[in-house]
Amino acid sequence: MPVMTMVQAINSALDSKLADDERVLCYGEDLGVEGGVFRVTENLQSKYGRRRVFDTPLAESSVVGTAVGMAIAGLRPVVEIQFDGFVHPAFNQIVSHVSRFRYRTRGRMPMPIVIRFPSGGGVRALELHSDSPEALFGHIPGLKVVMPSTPYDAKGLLISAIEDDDPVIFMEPKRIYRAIKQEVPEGLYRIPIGKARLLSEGGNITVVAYGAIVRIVQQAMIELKKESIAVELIDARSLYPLDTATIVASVKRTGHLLVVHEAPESYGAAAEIIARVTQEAFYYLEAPPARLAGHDTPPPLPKSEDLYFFGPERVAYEVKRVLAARP
Amino acid sequence: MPVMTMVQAINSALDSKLADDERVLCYGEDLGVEGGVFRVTENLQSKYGRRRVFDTPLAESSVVGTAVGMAIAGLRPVVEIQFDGFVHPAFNQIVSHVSRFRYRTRGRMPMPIVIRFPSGGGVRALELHSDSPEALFGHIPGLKVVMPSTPYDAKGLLISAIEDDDPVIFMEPKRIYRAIKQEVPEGLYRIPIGKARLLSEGGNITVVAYGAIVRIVQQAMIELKKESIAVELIDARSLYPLDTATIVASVKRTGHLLVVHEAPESYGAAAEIIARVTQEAFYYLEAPPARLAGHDTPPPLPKSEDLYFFGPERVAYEVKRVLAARP
Amino acid sequence: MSRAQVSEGTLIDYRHEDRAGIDVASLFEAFDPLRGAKLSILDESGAIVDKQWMPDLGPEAILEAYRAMVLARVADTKAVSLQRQGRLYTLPPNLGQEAAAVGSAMALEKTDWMVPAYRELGAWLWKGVPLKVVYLWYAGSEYGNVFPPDTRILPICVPISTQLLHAAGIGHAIAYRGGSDVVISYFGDGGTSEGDFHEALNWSAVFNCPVIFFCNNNQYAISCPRRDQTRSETIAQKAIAYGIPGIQIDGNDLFAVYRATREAAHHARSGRGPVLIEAETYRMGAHTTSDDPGRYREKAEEEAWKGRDPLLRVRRYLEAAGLWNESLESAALEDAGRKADQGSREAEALPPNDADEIFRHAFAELTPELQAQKNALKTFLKWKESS
Amino acid sequence: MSRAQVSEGTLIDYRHEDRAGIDVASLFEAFDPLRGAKLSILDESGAIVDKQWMPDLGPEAILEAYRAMVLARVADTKAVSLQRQGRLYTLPPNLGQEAAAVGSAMALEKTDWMVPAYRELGAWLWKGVPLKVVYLWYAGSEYGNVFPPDTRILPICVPISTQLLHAAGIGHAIAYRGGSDVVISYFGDGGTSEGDFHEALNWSAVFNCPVIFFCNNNQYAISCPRRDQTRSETIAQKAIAYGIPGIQIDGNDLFAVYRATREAAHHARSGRGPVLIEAETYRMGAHTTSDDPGRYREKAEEEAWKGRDPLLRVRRYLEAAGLWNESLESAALEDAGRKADQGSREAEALPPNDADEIFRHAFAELTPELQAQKNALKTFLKWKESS
Ligand SMILES: Cc1ncc(C[n+]2csc(CCOP(=O)(O)OP(=O)(O)O)c2C)c(N)n1
Ligand SMILES: Cc1ncc(C[n+]2csc(CCOP(=O)(O)OP(=O)(O)O)c2C)c(N)n1
Ligand SMILES: [Mg+2]
Ligand SMILES: [Mg+2]
Repeated sequence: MPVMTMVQAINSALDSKLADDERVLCYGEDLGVEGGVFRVTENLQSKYGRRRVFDTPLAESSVVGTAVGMAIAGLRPVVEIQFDGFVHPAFNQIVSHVSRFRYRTRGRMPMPIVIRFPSGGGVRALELHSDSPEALFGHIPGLKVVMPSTPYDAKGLLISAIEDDDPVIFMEPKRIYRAIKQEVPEGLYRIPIGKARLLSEGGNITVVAYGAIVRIVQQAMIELKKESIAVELIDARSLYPLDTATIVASVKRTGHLLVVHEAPESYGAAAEIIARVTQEAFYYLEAPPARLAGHDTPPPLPKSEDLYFFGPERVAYEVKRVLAARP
Repeated sequence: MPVMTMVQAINSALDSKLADDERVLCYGEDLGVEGGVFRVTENLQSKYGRRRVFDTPLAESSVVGTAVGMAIAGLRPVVEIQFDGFVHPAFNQIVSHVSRFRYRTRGRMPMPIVIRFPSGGGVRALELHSDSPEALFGHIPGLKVVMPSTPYDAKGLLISAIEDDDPVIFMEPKRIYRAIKQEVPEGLYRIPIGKARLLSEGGNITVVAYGAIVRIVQQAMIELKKESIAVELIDARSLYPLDTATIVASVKRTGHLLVVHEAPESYGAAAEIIARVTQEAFYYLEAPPARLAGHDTPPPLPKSEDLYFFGPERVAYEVKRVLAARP
Repeated sequence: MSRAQVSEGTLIDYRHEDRAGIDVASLFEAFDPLRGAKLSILDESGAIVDKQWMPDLGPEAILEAYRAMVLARVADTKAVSLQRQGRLYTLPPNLGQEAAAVGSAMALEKTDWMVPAYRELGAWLWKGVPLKVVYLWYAGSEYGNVFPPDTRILPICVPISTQLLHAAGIGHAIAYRGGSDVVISYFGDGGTSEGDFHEALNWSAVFNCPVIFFCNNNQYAISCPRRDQTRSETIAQKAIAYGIPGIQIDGNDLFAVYRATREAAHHARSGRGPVLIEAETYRMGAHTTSDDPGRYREKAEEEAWKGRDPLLRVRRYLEAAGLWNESLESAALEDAGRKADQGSREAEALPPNDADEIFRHAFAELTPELQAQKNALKTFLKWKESS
Repeated sequence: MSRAQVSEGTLIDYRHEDRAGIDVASLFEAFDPLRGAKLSILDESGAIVDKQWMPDLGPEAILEAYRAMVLARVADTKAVSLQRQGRLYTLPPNLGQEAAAVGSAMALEKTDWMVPAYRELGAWLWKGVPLKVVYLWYAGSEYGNVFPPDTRILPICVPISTQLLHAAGIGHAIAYRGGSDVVISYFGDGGTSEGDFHEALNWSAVFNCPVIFFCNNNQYAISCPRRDQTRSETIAQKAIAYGIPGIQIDGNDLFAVYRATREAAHHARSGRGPVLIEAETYRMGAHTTSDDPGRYREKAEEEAWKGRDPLLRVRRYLEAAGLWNESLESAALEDAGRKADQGSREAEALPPNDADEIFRHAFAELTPELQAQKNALKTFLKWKESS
């Protein structure tokens, strides 16, 4: 089986679906000739032609708005926004149309659209290249929101997303675009959207993370193990739908919960996870469920990045704080 | 003291600040000649002239984007978006600039901007005229987010918002624009942003609400009282900053929490409130903190509105459910 | 145009009647908006003032168009009056814009796509939307967005000008597949100010999408007059920014609307890309039933436009041609009234929605979140009933 | 222009030298983009090819402009090389666009506002931004957005074309106060496709805001060539959509840039509203230091543009006029090198930020949320140090 980075795995998913389904188109800024600023779409245009894989004018509202029209006309557009911070010009089309057309038309005009973009910080990038807007999309009814943490998941989830009859916001943790190599099958396979992955069972605490943060928690776990602290690590994978059942089952076993993400804390995804867990596993909780998240500021520029984006040490520290909590 | 509806109280706040401060401008679509589609800005143009109170082209990104420039040039724009659902074309300007300019420039270019709009459902309106996007704004670092529930608060909070050196999203619960009349002082007075209001002290449960929902909870309380259930009702008033201290203090007294809002449940404001309360009052909680919120669908059109937007009965029912919870 | 398939088959099929002879470029060159030109064929008295551009429409076609305008007006008037009685919710009256709606719709083929804004009732009806469905939308039902199969029309679009990108996308999909359909998308003078207007025209031009951007310049965006919306002399000249043809026409002139749309469709269909049409008309009624135009415009202005009524001049034309008279007019009004009554009765007969319905279609399959929310609602409703 | 206040006082004050004689309308009429006209004054050989429009700039002014272009080039080259050494982060090279930057900036007054995109280094320096501050931005510090007091410039703007609305807003504020300042805002050919471009020009036209929309058409938006960005022949003609003047100029021609900007400023300053300038230039380097143009354009094209280097032709002009020679060139390069070294040293001397700094300026006063987050971070950092 070939070994791939996440960039290659995503490319492979797009390649497989372009080959598989004539209705699939890929487009966005600099995605065709150039193969994307991260080379995620490399070689796809030369393979599938300019009609199916193409560069667009510099206009994100167009990229998403035309996808709505294409979906209505029976196509399955997979569009790319160049960076997290540039999804906002398309926000109106997403909120007003992508997410609502099926509901609006009583199922007559579904929106099989995937909106892909590299997300998150930690890569010493310019302003608005380090944002993590997943909670915004999670709150918009009608969208599915997905973020993989491994090449294997990335490909399987993206194929599911493209085959999904509903719109999927597919967020790619750019920090680990090339950080992890993994065996990834060629051809088509699916990972269901809405299922979390339990990475390690048996422990004193449940830690829920997703995207690039999963790896940081795994690094923290090595240190924690030395102190005999075992973690049940859950990769949420999908923020909406959220696999509450898997998380709740784990918390019922461990009695402790820490949710970790790099997006700003207030009104972030951790709040939602904690609200669900306290609703469904309240009597199993031995300590206040906690969160470790980005600060309520914009991600600072590279010079201060390391103060904003935490590493394994901070995760380990917060795990221990949860475990040490006493009334 | 004059008796005012919320529409009149907001008009009075704008009037007072226009009179008080030459740097204040009010603009938006149909806000000048017409006085706004809800007549919130009635007579302001004739009083302060077309330079200070004016109609704009039909372009929300412009309305907000020019406010950024005006703020940099030393003005204090108070802009109106015609309806909740039309704030999204301006989302990029809000996320990328309004919320970030102070941080970006190390305080040199603050954004004393107020973005006002009527929000929420229950008025039998067209699509995209019934949305409640407060949690989206709560998650964007750099914004303050406010929603009054009475005419008195509306005026005092709006004056604070206009005088605030940071940007404030000022959401007006259109459902109660004219539903409540109250004595409201003429002239200037302030209600601090970030302070919740405890409406009733002493009870078996804390209910947190804001905007139009406060009134519905109050109606439910009348019924609940008959069953000897007393509620500590808190009007959050400000979603960001959120007055965690007041809420936590109440939950410590009551041991029970229900958060109520009409926005969709998942990734909504109730999750944030619950996450904070479980963090800070965990050992005082006697039952799982609960939420009553809108469904994870768009608000349906008027014909189904009553199935989506709950009334006092449902609130009472959920209060009793929280109180009846057993392990 | 193959109207035969949509209506009752009383019409000639004039699909090809004026196709061959069209010299598209010459229309758009002859009416260069920068030189102040404006296409106008039928004047207020019912006379043909520009024979060169008069479309080759047979009597039946013109009669059918007139009846369609009458139906649009009667159905619209009915809607406004039902709204006043509290039987419909807020809705946008169409009064005065019937020629622009019907004339543009009749210039297209059944297989072409229509992307509405919200004030083109006559076009939707021509396209095959049942009156019942229109009234359902006005009645606050999502079933107002459900059309008969193969009716290539999108629902009313509330957020201004966002629909233009959908039109571009449909046009793009047509071009991708090598089809020969075209798309017509409607919007208002106010709609030209939104960024999406700009993006949709630019995209369509770049990718040569077969889209007709049809602007109903009715002089107002709610209270904002056209002159305060943009400083360009015409809206048509905005086409120059995209390197595409733009034309200003009398939007209250059925023949000018038909002719311009037909040539734009031919232009688009033959792979030459999008066209911008500015149809000058007037919103004779309120913006919506919640609006009071008295707050922002003069009665005198409204009066002046009454003389330019788009129905009146076709009627005069038909009468002069001996094709119409008082009794035909009464019959047409009566017929339209019957249809409107029936449509509104059918709409009112729709039962109220239940809890299942408001969760349906959020996704192809309910998410666990929605399933839980639905259960909670139904449990509550059951409890409520039983208590 | 009162450059005296910004620079070291070696310059003549040419504030009024060509003001009186300007007939603004005639420039914009003479160079109608629809007739394919393009303002070009200084050709590649250094010859003046259009004497009529040659601005009345004295030798000192031209020498200063040339030195400013040299400084921009040297400072930019330095930045790129520091980036390659890992001492700066991703940055957008300016190579080839120096005339557009310096020529436009020097046409304005000190009290005018400048609203950058991110590729106008020469303009920022002229405006008074210290090199240190520029390097700080490239070094990933927010202090790269902090300018000396009274320097009327906004920070680099990352989201494309959003800054144009800020320019419109500043222009609106100036008009509101009855001031006579103008605003210049920069953007690229790619930037013309965003909705905000359209909205900013429309708003400025409607409210007569004194804004110069200066498009650096450098033929590419990352990999997307100009012809795929929009179908209009020129970007200048997009002005017609807003009823304002638009002009296409040779953006590598210092004199054309200066002249057009100066007349646009006069137009705006005298209350006639915004102007759109399309400066045709070429991005001789990569889009950013992370970009590889070899993936999307031909070497031959790059070679062709080398002959049109904006510095070269001014140098030839000055040499022909006996105002420049090899040794002055060396001295200028050396001086620029010294300044760049010093700026980069100063930037590198900035100490790293601490925990307090990253919370500062989120709001005027820290919210309780931020206070708690800051406390948590500091507690952790203390714990980390101690363990
Ligand atoms: C994005 C957006 N902003 C604001 C509104 C509110 N609104 C509804 S119609 C309208 C005016 C539209 O004017 P125009 O485009 O000329 O069309 P007309 O109503 O005249 O047919 C406005 C401002 C909206 N529907 N969408
Ligand atoms: C809204 C937005 N979308 C995408 C980007 C990513 N991006 C940065 S520069 C650029 C191309 C800009 O081209 P142009 O406007 O011609 O300016 P140039 O870089 O050529 O100076 C793109 C797509 C961005 N910064 N902002
Ligand atoms: Mg209009
Ligand atoms: Mg460019």
